[in-house]
Amino acid sequence: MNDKAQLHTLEGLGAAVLMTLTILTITQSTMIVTPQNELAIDVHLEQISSDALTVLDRNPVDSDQYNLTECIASWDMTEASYPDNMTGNLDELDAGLQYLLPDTLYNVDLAYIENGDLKVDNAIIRGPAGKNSVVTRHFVTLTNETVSEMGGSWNLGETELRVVEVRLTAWEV
Amino acid sequence: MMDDKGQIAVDFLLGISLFLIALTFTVQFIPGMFMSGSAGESSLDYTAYRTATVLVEDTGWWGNSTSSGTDWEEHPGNVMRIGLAVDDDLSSKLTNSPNIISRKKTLQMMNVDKTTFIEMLGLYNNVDDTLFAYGYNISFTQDGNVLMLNNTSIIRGQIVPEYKETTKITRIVLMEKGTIASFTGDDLTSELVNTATINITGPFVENITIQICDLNFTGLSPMFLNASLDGTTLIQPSNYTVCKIDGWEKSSFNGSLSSPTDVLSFNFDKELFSSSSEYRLDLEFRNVTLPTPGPPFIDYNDWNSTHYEPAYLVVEVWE
Amino acid sequence: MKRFFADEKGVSLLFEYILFSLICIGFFMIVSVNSDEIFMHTPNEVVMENEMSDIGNMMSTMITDMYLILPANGRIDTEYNLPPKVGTETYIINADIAYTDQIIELVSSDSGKKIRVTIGGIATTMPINGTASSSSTNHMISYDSRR
Amino acid sequence: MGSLRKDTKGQWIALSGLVISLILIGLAVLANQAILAGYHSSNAALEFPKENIRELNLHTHDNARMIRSMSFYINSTTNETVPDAFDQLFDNYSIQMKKLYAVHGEVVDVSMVSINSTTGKYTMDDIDMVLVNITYDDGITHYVAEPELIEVNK
Repeated sequence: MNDKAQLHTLEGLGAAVLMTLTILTITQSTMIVTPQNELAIDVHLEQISSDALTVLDRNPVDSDQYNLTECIASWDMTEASYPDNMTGNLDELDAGLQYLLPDTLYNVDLAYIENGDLKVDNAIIRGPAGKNSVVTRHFVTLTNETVSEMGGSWNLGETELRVVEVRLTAWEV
Repeated sequence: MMDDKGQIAVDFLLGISLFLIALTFTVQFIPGMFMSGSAGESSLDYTAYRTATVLVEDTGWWGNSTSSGTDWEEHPGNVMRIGLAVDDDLSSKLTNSPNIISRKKTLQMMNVDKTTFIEMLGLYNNVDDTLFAYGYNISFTQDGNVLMLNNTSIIRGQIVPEYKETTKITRIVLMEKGTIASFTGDDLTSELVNTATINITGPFVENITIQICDLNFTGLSPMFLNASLDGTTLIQPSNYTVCKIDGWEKSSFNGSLSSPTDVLSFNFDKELFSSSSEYRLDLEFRNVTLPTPGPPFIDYNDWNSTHYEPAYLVVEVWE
Repeated sequence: MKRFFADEKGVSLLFEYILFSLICIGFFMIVSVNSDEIFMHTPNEVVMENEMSDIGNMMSTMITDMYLILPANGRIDTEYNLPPKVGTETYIINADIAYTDQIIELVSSDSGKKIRVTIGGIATTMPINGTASSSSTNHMISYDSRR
Repeated sequence: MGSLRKDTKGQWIALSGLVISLILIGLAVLANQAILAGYHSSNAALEFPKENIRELNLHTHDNARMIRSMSFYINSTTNETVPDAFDQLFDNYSIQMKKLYAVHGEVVDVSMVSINSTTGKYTMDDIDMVLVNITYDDGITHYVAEPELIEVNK
């Protein structure tokens, strides 16, 4: 009888155990981390940043937080620059977005029509937009009344109304 | 067979062929493995997405043979769809206020029986006409804690299993939470020096909030001292809580007022105003003037409006 | 018996070679006969199941999203693309049973594989019907309040 | 052949090779799932312009209310009638919306149909509803609300 194989069997058993353990570790770790697929992450990000704008927009006027219209009306028209003046004097809006969108970086652009031409101003710059950034838009309408109430410098006529598109570019850090 | 050296060739042959087979597989499949790290159930992602969307952006609907409307919380027996958005027009299925969540609907959602709930929100898989309910956990959270409405924790479903793959969707909403009245220092009426008096008529379904800003300071280190109801001093935090509000952030308040622009937010337990009579609330300060004399005192019920607070809806679904 | 095991003179080197070749040939024959099943059919099944549930979810998500913005007086329609084949088969999307069962069904043409996706309570309040075949080119979901 | 049986060294190489190939098959199946997971459904959720259409609609609602109060203001300071002022302001709003949406390749049109006035006097309490046509088209999704009834006295 050749019994030399016994040692090999044990070795083999060891190897098999090691292999099984490796496979188990790999599969278990993917279970715990639950990596979502990239597109689903985009969907979620778009959803939540659009929620943030909606919540800001729909916030009742008499609540203690300024709503989106009030925030935009208070703007002094100085564009933000990176990295010295990231919030471009839109601190209220920035604080709101930061509260509602933790762990997210964002830029805010304001687009509006002035004398028939489109103007796009950078209002908040938190950095260069990442690869998987999503853009959501909301509109506010400013009048002379809202602007002067909030102390902004939009310079609107008494009977003028200006639609401003608030463009939020958000990405995960 | 006397020559043992031939065996090496056979071993080698077997070894190399198996190695080649393994290599072929590796070359074929390894690139695919690194394309995406997930091996999950994609359909669950969208079950969670749809559930959250319907809850946040839809008003819900009820109907029987004669009438229908969006106020399903009043007709729990005929509910056809569960949605939590507030609505001002009961007959239109649309809402003008997505992301604003009705308190009543949320409370009614807690009472919907389990089978109806799963069916209404589509939280099941239908395989050959047999329904397999997904595991789910739906909750509203605020500052990391589960939201309480009418002493009920707003959370439905099972505990999220630790060792299972789940998909999670978070939505930001404004939750209707009782009532709020905001006063400035000049609005507040006072009979005693340094003491603001507010009349409040009960009862309330939720805790009430009083917000005060722009107080007029007269001396050094102005302070809020205490609150009393019909002469009885109230105790923190069982009767009421106070915090300072800065935009969207709440910070703790130790009593000393630092700047006139501070916004104070008082939250009173609804149990204090349990009967439907008028209560007198005194807020005692130090070194604060309240220019408007009383009586008559300012009335909370004339000033209040619905209180909305940001909250998160978290929907988690698993097999 | 001991002699039997100790005896190393079994077959000649040539015969051993022939035997070994036979074993190898046998192995590869089995592999090649089953390869279609192992390497094509099973992955195809998985791919079909995934892709069909993906497409079902697309329909369901789109209908849900669309439902939430329906105009009170007016119409809305949206075009969408369907992959012509899942795995190796064409398929049909059936929404006709949505009203009673709250589901959208996808049926593949050859194997008759069925995948069902729920549409969360919307179908009870809005009649949803229609079928779409992956082999046709234009697909559209539309709603008209006046119909 | 006895030599083959006697030599046991190859067995584990053979077995581990088999095990590895089986594992790889399993992983391949899983990886296949992952690559294809949720492309179409994500696209539906990302591409369908739900928020854009809703925003167009809701913002028009908000604006109709704002324009109503503004046209009363204009009426009180100039001799322009309320419906005229309303028309003008609404046109102005419509042009701005058109341009802002056009930037994103979307064609929208918001136009006023009529102001509902029961007595025909266009007083503050009288104007309760405005009828507006709203259309949206991004080449894939077409949305038409004609007319959208906007209650402006809320």
